[in-house]
Amino acid sequence: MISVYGRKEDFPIFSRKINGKNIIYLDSTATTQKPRQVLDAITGYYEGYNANVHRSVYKLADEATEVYEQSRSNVAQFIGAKNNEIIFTRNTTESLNLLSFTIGDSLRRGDRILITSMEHHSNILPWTRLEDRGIIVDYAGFDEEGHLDIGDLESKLKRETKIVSVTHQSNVLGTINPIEEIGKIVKENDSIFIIDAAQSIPHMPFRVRDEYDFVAFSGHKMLGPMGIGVLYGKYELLDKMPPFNRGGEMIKDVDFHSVIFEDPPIKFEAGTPNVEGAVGLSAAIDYLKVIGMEEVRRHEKHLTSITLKGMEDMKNVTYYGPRNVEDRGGVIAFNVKDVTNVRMNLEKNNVKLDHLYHSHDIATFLDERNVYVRSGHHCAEPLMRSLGLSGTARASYYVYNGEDDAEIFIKSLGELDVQR
Amino acid sequence: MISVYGRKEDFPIFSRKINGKNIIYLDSTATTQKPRQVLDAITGYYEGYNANVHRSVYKLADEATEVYEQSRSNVAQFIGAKNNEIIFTRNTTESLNLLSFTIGDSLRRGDRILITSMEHHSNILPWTRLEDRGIIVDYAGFDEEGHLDIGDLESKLKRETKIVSVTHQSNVLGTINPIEEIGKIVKENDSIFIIDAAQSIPHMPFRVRDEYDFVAFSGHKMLGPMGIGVLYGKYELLDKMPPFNRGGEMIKDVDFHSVIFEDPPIKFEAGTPNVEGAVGLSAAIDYLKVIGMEEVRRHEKHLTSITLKGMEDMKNVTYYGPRNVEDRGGVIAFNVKDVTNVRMNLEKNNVKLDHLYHSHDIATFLDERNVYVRSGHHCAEPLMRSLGLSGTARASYYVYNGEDDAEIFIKSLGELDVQR
Amino acid sequence: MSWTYNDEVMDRYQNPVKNGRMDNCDIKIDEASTTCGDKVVLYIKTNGNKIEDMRWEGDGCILSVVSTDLFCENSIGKEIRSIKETDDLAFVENFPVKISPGRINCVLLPLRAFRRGAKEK
Amino acid sequence: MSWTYNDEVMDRYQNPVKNGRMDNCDIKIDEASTTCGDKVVLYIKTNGNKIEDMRWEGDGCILSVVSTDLFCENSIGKEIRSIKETDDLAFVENFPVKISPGRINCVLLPLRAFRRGAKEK
Ligand SMILES: Cc1ncc(COP(=O)(O)O)c(C=O)c1O
Ligand SMILES: Cc1ncc(COP(=O)(O)O)c(C=O)c1O
Repeated sequence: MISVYGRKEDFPIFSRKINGKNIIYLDSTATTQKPRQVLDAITGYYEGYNANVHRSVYKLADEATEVYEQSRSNVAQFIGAKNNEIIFTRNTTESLNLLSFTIGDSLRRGDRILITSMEHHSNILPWTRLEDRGIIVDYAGFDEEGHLDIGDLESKLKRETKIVSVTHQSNVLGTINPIEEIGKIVKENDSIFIIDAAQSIPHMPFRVRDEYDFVAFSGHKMLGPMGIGVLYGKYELLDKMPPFNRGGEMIKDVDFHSVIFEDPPIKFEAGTPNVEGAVGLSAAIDYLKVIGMEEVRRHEKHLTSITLKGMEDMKNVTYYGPRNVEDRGGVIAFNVKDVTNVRMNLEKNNVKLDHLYHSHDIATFLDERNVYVRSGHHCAEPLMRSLGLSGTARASYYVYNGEDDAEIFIKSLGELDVQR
Repeated sequence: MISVYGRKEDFPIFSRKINGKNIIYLDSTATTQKPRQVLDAITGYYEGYNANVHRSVYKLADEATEVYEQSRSNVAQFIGAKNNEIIFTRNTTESLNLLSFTIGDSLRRGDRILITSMEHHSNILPWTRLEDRGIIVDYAGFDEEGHLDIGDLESKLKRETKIVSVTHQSNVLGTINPIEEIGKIVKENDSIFIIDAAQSIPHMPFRVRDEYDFVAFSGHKMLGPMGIGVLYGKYELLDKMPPFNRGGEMIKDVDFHSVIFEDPPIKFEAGTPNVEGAVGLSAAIDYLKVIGMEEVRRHEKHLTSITLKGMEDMKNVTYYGPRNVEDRGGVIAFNVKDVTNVRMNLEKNNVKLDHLYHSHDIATFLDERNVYVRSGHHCAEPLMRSLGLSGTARASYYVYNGEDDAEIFIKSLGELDVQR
Repeated sequence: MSWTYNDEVMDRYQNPVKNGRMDNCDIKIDEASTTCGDKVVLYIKTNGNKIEDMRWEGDGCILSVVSTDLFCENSIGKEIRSIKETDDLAFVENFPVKISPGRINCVLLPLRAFRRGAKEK
Repeated sequence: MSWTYNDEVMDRYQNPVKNGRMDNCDIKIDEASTTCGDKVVLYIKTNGNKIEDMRWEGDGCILSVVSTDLFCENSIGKEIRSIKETDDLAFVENFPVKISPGRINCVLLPLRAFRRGAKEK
């Protein structure tokens, strides 16, 4: 059970003081801090048995290969997949690009891809990349509270829709999408179903289901090191797919003008793999397993409740996304009305309008108080446009945050709420 | 100046004993061991100022962005390039694939790509990938001692040859190719000149020249962490190229069906970058700079001389590649004749022939003596076919190896030379 | 409790002196920072190669608004070329408060717009 | 000083007992491990569903050669199906010396070839 003060003692960065005060890190949606256990696993790997993996017969290389494949198996178990369905990539972005450059490139003119208006750029641009070739990208919308509009999704799911790719949890609205339900709808249409799980697998229990063809996520967003990501893929699909990058390690046989590729997942891992990253991610998973993913989710819901309540009590603060914490993760995008501003609004023909503080100003204001939130469009510009905004500030929680962080955040925000 | 006993004290892995004896690591061509300084940089980053980079305004993110860009600048300086010409990738393989999926994909039927018969799979497969589309891949050969046949290269350089991609140093033969001279020849033909520097930048002084359009290398082969690689590209070329992977960070503006990309190098770095990897690589470069790259090269030449001499004194050992250490790096592929073997040779119509120990058996024999060499085809099957071999054993040196390592290696190999 | 932004900055943010449209201007520059959502229009009245007056309209963060307003005021009487040649670093250092690296682009917004759009005749 | 490979292994490597072509065989299996360069041909004489004799020809590493030679000898008199069902791990454990993980495929070469090529009639 996580104490209400979080698990800061495991995370060396939180012993740092800035201007004599603690760091309140509220940007885990962008990247997470690392526990000692993960750092020790990384150093332990390099100090103990670092070597290049596969196809070599000396002791260190045996050990490195074993730890690399054990890490793969740990990832597989964590999400209920088979070992040979786990491909190590750099990050979620690369996992989704791998799909774009393989199954995406096999689509034909007139085929459609269905995504949602709440996607991160990483689940938009790999698909719009194909528009040049006459593939059509459709967007399912969301309602005022930020719930995905399932009716809209169903109506946009056409016979030509070959791929449906949906975020499990929005990195802005926090909305948790009902992927089991969506999976069934997608499979009735015989489309390939892809899940961007960058914001869900780190924060809640997750098991792959028969309806899920591919699932993408990032190590650095779940206490693991940067530079390692995962693509889960159903084996029979992986087996039929062409490889993406080509080079060392991923072949059975190469001649001057011909090649036979390895079986999945190795077929998709060209070049020297990031063994360190795999080992670090595996240690992060071990850390999360000790807490328990139900507990991680419960803890974040608790901090989110406190935060939403605090914001609801403020005069000039608006937050986005579902009101009900059951429907959302621990990421809260918000804005603050600037009641002092008297300038005219250019776009609305110089009519005086509610004026919002720029999100960067909010972030700087909080930065002064050692509270670190993100600001801007959060790599989700189409979502911002749907909301009619150019940006928001965003706070997000993880296992190391405690009630104290939520309280300091709310107190600091309160100072902006009543500024002048 | 490196002592003749190498710099093992900086490398924690060398304090490990296996079966009570020291590790003789001779596989730096595959991947290198890491000094304390690099491990400290990695942990220091995570313990001090880990955050996602770019476009965010709080203290930790500022620091992370700064250290990421400083690392880029350190890499740039190390090879004499400009900061915005350095793209961080995963490894050499990905750097070369980036080129295949951008400039490669822009080639037309009948265009040609010229490589050599001594390339690593990572500088073959990204190019043969294009053969399906009617692009022709030519191979320049090498002579008996493993020198690139420049005449052959010139004769295969045709008007249709749009790309020439050559390894600076072979990872099997050790041959150092005269890239300045090749660069001039290639530029007279107006082709794009790409250098696979995976085995040269870690081992000798290297400065980009006007003739070099792209240069690829890997962090893990030069004391840096796994999961980080580099592609140098001439800015005006990078600027004209389309991006490769698409997603977060690499855009200026995204709308539902349109996108404006960032300028290079960010345009080519989709998703959360591997800041840790960049920081670790930068620390590795600092470490190498203290030694000095001339000294690294001198040291490796010295160890190579001892080794070649030792092998020349053996009855049954053959090594491959140039005899003159000025023309080769510290990587020595070799085989051992098995004088005890009386079986018939299948392929030569059951004629008794010189029989070689299988390279895996050589590696296992040495592994017993804690001497770690690689065996097999070294991801260079076309090269192996050119040599008429199915594999070789391979020993390679780096800054941590000393004369002691070379001597123990030669002594151990001597025991196989005279086996039974 | 307050912003690090000092009173000079906050006063100007709330009551900018050069905010508002200018009719009959000689140069009009539309600048939008797609990544920040800032949108600014510069209106410039010239006298030969010199700036006679400059005003702005639009919206942005405190730093870009204040920087733009100051820029309009400080440019009056200066030569177009000399403004364009202002060093980025010097420009940021002249700003009335210290800026964190992540916010430098906010302050540079008006100078960049000017460089791009203010052509000498 | 010597190989970990014990004398049993080295003797068989140097003087294999089942090496050499077999004319009039019932089944011939060509196996090549592209990654290792090993090339082996299995010649099998059957009697119903049983193995009457098996020989091999080719070249490989010590482990694959010895494993193949032992496999030929030990298979005589066994049923094709029961050989095919041999567990990989048990097969490796039965090998006369302990094998490091990187070499397991060498030992498994003959069993894999047999599984792929020995069809029951
Ligand atoms: C010459 C050469 N090129 C490319 C590579 C591929 O490097 P990486 O596996 O780091 O992508 C290697 C690594 O062995 C190499 O030796
Ligand atoms: C929902 C979602 N998808 C994809 C990504 C991209 O992740 P990465 O940058 O690790 O590739 C993110 C990261 O912000 C995200 O929140």
